[in-house]
Amino acid sequence: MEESTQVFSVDKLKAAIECMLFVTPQPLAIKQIAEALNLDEATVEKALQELRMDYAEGRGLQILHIAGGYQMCTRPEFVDCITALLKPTRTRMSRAALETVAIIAYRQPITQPEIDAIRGVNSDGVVKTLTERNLITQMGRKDSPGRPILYGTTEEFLNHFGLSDLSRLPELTDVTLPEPDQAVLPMEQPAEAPEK
Amino acid sequence: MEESTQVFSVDKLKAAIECMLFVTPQPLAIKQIAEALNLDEATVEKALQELRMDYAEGRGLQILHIAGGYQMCTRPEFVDCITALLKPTRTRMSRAALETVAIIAYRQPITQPEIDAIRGVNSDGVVKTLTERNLITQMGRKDSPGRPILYGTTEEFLNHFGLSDLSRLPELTDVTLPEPDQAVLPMEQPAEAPEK
Amino acid sequence: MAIELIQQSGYTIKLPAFEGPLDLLLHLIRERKVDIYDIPIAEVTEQYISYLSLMESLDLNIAGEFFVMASTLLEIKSRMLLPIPPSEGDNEEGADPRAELIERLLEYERFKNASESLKEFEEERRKVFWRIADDLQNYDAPVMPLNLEAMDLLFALQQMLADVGEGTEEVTSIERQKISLRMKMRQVWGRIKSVPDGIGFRELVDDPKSRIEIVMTFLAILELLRLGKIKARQKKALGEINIQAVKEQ
Repeated sequence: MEESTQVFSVDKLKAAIECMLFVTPQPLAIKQIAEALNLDEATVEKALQELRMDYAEGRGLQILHIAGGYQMCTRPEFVDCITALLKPTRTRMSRAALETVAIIAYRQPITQPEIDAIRGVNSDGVVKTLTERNLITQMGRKDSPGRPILYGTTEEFLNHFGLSDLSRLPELTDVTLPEPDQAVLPMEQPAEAPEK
Repeated sequence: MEESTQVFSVDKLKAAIECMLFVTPQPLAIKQIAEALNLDEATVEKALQELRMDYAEGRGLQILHIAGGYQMCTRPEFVDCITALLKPTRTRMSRAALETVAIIAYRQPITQPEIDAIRGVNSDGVVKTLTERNLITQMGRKDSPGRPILYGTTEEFLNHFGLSDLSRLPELTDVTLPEPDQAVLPMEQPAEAPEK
Repeated sequence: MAIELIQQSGYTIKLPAFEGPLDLLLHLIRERKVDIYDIPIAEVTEQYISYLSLMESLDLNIAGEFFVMASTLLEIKSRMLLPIPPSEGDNEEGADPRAELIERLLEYERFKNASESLKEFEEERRKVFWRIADDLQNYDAPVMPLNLEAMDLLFALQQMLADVGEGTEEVTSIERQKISLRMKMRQVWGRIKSVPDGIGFRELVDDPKSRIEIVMTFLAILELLRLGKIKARQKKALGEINIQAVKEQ
């Protein structure tokens, strides 16, 4: 927008940012807003923070700081209203996807054989689906026989789980999940307590 | 009202409605909101009108009454900000499509031969396109030789033109007097040129 | 919308594109600013036909309806030339031969005007944006008997770890070897099974105080879920997660 070097009043600018956040389904970076409006980032940042304050209380919506940007979303306490409205459309991750993405999040970069070892089942399909859904992505190859692909989580993953960055995941690096090989196949069916 | 007879305060209800309007891309009817919240329509209507008032001024967003429901959208004056950000492509209707859909809107239910007679040309292609775009729909068959299909407009039609219901169509007027200026040849590139 | 033509002479001519014969005819009439109820039929017919031949000479595709109209016009014109038969009462046959055409033109014009209003509405509507639907599509086979999302489990885990706090962390290699996933699963399963109404997630990680314990418990729960031994439910968003043994049939 060239000609738009129109001087925005703060209120007008807030309203413009409100529009932009509203129409953008992904988190929107200050930089993107500033570029579109042809304004400097500091001005945008200031107006955005004011706008966030307006949204801080008594509203159904909020402006979250997510994945390096800002996103307008509903407040968690209204989840039931939304679910009631959308009924069956709201879907959840399958159990397999949930497990797999959790393992990848904590142990990235990780190869599929390593994931399989932890889960005790082949994860081909799930890894493919998660990749298609853009929750995980290939991060190169491991320097080991067969050079298997390494997987890691994406921005979309952060977005989906409402995390501003990976550091917000519980710190697991030092805790160590069971090493793939020693994690053993967890209870092959009858061996253990949960008899069938 | 079963268990969700949670007593909503008006503010809470407004916030809930705000959420629901936000997540629904189509216009949302009072009835749908009332059912999801398990409240009576009058209560919802009242809260919704209050919410609309909150959105009436100084905001980037507004709540429009469209196609029998309510829809949260941006204000027209910020179209440039959004265009700068998203570079959206939105198609305009061709003149043939506009003419045909206008005839259908005012004369529904109407058959294609009747449309053809008014337009003076065959409307096969246009009727097909309008149907595909879900702007018109079949409304049964006429009880006349050949039992031709009757067409009428859809909710999407109202939505496309921003009408709350069919009664908002402009009145059909007869122009019998020669109109001095309007009659000029649109030879010099008229406004509609960019369509193509 | 206009048809652009480049003639041999190098001139560019823009012809308005007409939606049909009525559109063209209406244009010719309105352009002349004559009374539509008293169309100078001979003149208009002549213009109409010369417009058609222009289009023809330019090899434009002309819909058949344009020619039908031409013959209608010619017919009206010839009927106008006939002497008006002595009126026998109110004989409809004696009516103006142009009457029907005028009716059609007026009817067409009404809708043409309406379509212009609609065009304005469309323009206004185009300036306004609403949200596209959130992507709520399924992730994968919908076999999950689970009432909650990964997010909820992860949040729960996060919460738990936060409660433990950084300071009390006593991660050592010794600690690491003490707990295996297998052991944890057995332990968790035992506790869950003992409470028919189910047990809260937090309760399950009640006593262990190290991060690794919590993480192992979490993984054990995931594993038991995977095996279909237990199910997890949540009464409200971000509420306590209740874990229950799946009843064996």
